[in-house]
This record gives sequence, structure tokens and C-alpha cells, in this order.
Amino acid sequence: MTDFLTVSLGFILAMLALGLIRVLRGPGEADRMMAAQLIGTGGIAALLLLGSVADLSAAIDVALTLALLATFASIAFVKKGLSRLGAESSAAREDGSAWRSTS
Amino acid sequence: MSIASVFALCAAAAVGLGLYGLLVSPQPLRKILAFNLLGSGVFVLFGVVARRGAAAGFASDPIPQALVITGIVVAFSATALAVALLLRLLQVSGSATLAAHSSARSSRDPAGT
Amino acid sequence: MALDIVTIVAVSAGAFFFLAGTVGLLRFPDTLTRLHALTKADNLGVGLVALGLLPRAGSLSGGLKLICVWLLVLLASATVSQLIARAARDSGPLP
Amino acid sequence: MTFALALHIALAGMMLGLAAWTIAARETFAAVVGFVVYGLFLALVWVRLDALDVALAEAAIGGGLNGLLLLGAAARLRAAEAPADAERPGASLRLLAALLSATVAAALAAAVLLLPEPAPTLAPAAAANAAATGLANPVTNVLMAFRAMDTMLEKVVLLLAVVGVWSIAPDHFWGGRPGVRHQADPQGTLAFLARVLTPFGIVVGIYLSWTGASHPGGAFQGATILAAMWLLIMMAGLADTPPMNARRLRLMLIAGPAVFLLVGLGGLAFGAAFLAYPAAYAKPLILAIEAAMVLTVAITLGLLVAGPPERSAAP
Repeated sequence: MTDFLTVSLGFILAMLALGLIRVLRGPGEADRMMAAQLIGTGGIAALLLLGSVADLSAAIDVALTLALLATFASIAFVKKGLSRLGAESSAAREDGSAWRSTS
Repeated sequence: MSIASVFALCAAAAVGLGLYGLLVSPQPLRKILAFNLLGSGVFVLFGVVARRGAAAGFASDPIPQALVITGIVVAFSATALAVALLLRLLQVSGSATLAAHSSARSSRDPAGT
Repeated sequence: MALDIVTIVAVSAGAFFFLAGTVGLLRFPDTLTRLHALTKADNLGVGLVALGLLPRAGSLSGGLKLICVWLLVLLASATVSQLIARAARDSGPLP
Repeated sequence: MTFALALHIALAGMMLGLAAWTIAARETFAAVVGFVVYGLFLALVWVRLDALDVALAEAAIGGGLNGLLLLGAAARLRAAEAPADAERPGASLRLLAALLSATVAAALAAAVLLLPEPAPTLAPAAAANAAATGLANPVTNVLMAFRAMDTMLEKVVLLLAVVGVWSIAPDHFWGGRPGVRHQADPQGTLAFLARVLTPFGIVVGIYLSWTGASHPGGAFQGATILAAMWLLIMMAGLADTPPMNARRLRLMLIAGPAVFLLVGLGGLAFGAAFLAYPAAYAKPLILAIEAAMVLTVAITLGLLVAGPPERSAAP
């Protein structure tokens, strides 16, 4: 049984590695964020499997923390953080095209 | 080769990459990222030392672990301070670079300080 | 034994959905179709892995935490897909 | 070579790839995304190194607050980064930096790989004195008792960082509120998420702080999650950012270090030394310090991410 779960863990890690290609290639910022989201979810699954394989019950707590905070990177991407320092100068330079992806 | 050795090599390489980025990157935010990378490598090295020092029924020496947790807190507060400084620099000078000539462009000050 | 079969079937199915999501993310032609692939896959992937591990959770609190992880991932995935889709729409003309 | 070892080499390889990407990517935004994903893998590495407490701290900081801080900054700095491209140092200087970095990395790797066998460890000393505090989690023991001075000063560092961030603000906004007032659609996605996720997050944050006495977890990990929830509420527009001159806020900011200091001085007055807990009251005293610390660290981290005041205190 442990062998099966270890192989599943390896498979999920391989999927994460493939997902990395999208983080690196983009082309748009939304694409990179999506890939990061998928890797985050895969990482949670990997942690669950790892906790089961290595018999570490606290690994579920780590997975729980990651699942709880899984939205934060994407929220930061959409909201540009909390502070508006520097926003004026960005707007002036960008002709309002702040969201244009680089594709 | 043990699991800890694999991560030790990885961490040492992360320190090297972080140091290189810190020295070479022209953009301040990239320097902040590189510094965090360097720090994470140092933390993992501590973790490897803790893992090697497993004894007395602990899977990992608790003292380096506690040091790393303290380190993570301090590294985060330093990062937050650096990011705040950088955004303020952008606001005051209109550009986020460390080069000396950029002070010539600091004619506008939207916050009116 | 029967529980072992549940674990094997559910975790394999979860792994399959991760495969589907990753392939979709890599092969689909544009941002919104990739988003579609992603949101279908990661929910079900984690859900099935968590389901498969339930018999091995060992304690009631461990099982509850597994279910909480899945619910949180569902919530996160639903919200993030909304937010990213909106950001992608605002970024320019859709294909 | 076993399958498990191959998995770890693959994990380390992915991390190195992401680290190299963080340094080499052309766009800063892409580099930051790479770094956030790197933080996720880091949490996996900490689990593999049997350092669950650190894994929790890394997951909470790397998965939540760091992403918020750095991605927010990267999105803001996007326009200003183009001119900086020209300031790249020349090839010879880069070669020199690469040589220096490689030397440092090789020296570190050698130092760790060539550790004597058995490796130096303080674990037996920590185990021998564990009974003195009545806490079952060895890392919490080290943080709260054996190296309590470090932990107290770490709280002071956090406080100084907040003062540093505040002092960047223009003079006339001193005492004001950070950021703009976020006006989210009350029916919108973010407000929905904040309403559903926050109760969950508060429970998990308090659980992690509480369980830290006997299982992996602790005040800092729990407080980070609470800070993240607070920031989520502010970003969703459900609550305004607090004014910096509010007395209650400032009291909460110093509660952690103040309780720590009081207990420490009490140890000096009634016990043997500064921060020496009387044996009978060690556990309740540590729990009291941790409770104050959770509050202070949560507020401090939230304020650090929120940034300096940018408008007056009036809502």
C-alpha cells in the first residue's frame, strides 16, 4: 500500500513539474497565476500523500494551511496588494494599460 | 547519498544563486527576491544540520528548527520594510532604480512631502 | 482489504484528474480554456485523493481535516477562477 | 538508488530550476510567481526534513503573506522596471559575481556534507530539560524557554519593522490609515470569499496556536494565518484599514513584548534570572506569553503587509 501511495506521490510531483512549464512559458500573467494555482493544489495533494506514506499526521496541518491561503497569491495579483503607494506614477506611465498581458 | 544530502546540495546552490542575483540584478525588487532566496537556502541548510543531528528520540534537532522559525519571521519583516521603502521610492522619484542618475528625475512628488 | 481498494481506486482517479488538468493547462490554446481545464481538474483531483486517504486517516480529527482541506480547495478554486477570468477579460480582447 | 531518493532528487531539481528562474527571468512579475511556487516546494522540503513546525511557518508565510506582499509590489512596479534593464552590470563583473557565488555555494555544501559522524547536536540537552516546562513540543520548548531571549527580541524586531514602515509615510499622513479604502462589491466574489473563509481561518489559526504546546504548530504560525484573514477582510472591503494613531491598536502592538518582558522581569525578581520561569508556573506563564504574542504578531504582520499610512485617519 505504501508503495502504491509513493508511486502516486511521484506521479503528482511529475504533474507539478509539467505545470512548471506553464509558469515559465506564460505567456500572459494570468497563465502564470493559473499554473501557480494548479501547482498549489497539486502540492496540497502531495502533502496529503506524503503525510500518509511517512505517517506524519501534522503534514495534514501543513496542507490545511496551504489550502486556507491558496487564494492569496491570486488575490494579490488581482488587487495589486493593499497599499496604493506608487500607483499614481504607474498610471501616468502606462496609459491605463496596467492589465495588458505580455503575450 | 541520503535525502538530507540531496537537500543540502540544493540549499547550497540556492544560496549561490541568491548571492549572484543580489550582486547582479539591477532592479531592487529582484534584489529583494534574491535575498529571500539566499535566506531560504541558509534556512534549509540549518534544517539539514538539524536532520543530521537527530538524537534523543527527536527526528530532528529542535534547536536549529527554532532558530529557523525566528529567522523566517525576521526575514519577512525585513522584506516588508524593503518593499515599503521601494514603493515609496517609486512614488517620490517616479522610478524604482538604485542608480545615482535617477535622482535627477525626482522632480515630481505626488504625495507632496 | 476493501478499504485498500477504495484507496487505490480513489487516489488513482485523483491522479488521473491531475494529469487531465496539467495536460489541459499545457495544450489548450488560450487563457480561458486553460482556466476551464484547471478548475475542473484540481477540485476533483484533491477531492479524490482526500477521499482515498480517508480510510487511512487513523483518527476522527484526521479525517475531518482531510475533508476540510478538500472543501477549502473547492472554495479557493471557485474564487480564483472567477478572479483570474475577470483579470484576463479586462486585459484585452478575448480570442 | 531507491524510488524515494529519486523523488527527492526530482523535488530538489525542480526547486533549483525555480530558484534559477527567480534570478534569471526577464520579467519581474514572472520571477515573483516563480518565487511563490518555490516557497510552496520549500514547505514540502521541510516536511521531508521532519521539521513540521518550520513547514507550517513556511506554508503560512510563503503561501500567504509573501505572495501578497511581493506579487502586489511586482504588479505595482511593472511600469517602472523597463528603464532598469539597461543598468545590468558588464560581462566581466557578472563572471566575477558568478565565481564568487559558486565558491560560497561550494564551501557551504562542503561544510554541511563533511559534518563529522555523528553530527553535532543539542537534541539530548533539549530532551533532558523538556520536563521543566511541561510542554510536549520540543520546538516550542526551545522558542519559549531555552532561547526565550531570542524570541522576545524577535518580537521587538517586528515592532521596529512596523515603526520603520510607518515612518516612510509623508508627515501629514502620520497616524493615518494605510492603503485606499477598498470598495468591494458586497455581492462580489472577494466579499463572498472573505465571509466564508475568515471563520474557517480564525479557527485554524487559533487551533495552530493552541496545539503548538504539544504538536507541531505555535504562536507564530497561528498568528500568520490570523493576519492573512485580517488582510483578506480589508482587501474585500468589509472593513477599513485601522488608523495608526488608534490607542487600542498600539496597545495590541506592544502586548506581546510587554507581557514577555514582565514575565522576564518577574523571573529576575522572584526567581534565579531574567526569563527564568518558576518551575510550578512554567506552563501557564508560557501559555500567557503565547496568547499575547499571537495577538501582537497577527496585528504586526497585517500592518507590515498593509504598508505605511497613505491617507488621514478619517474614514
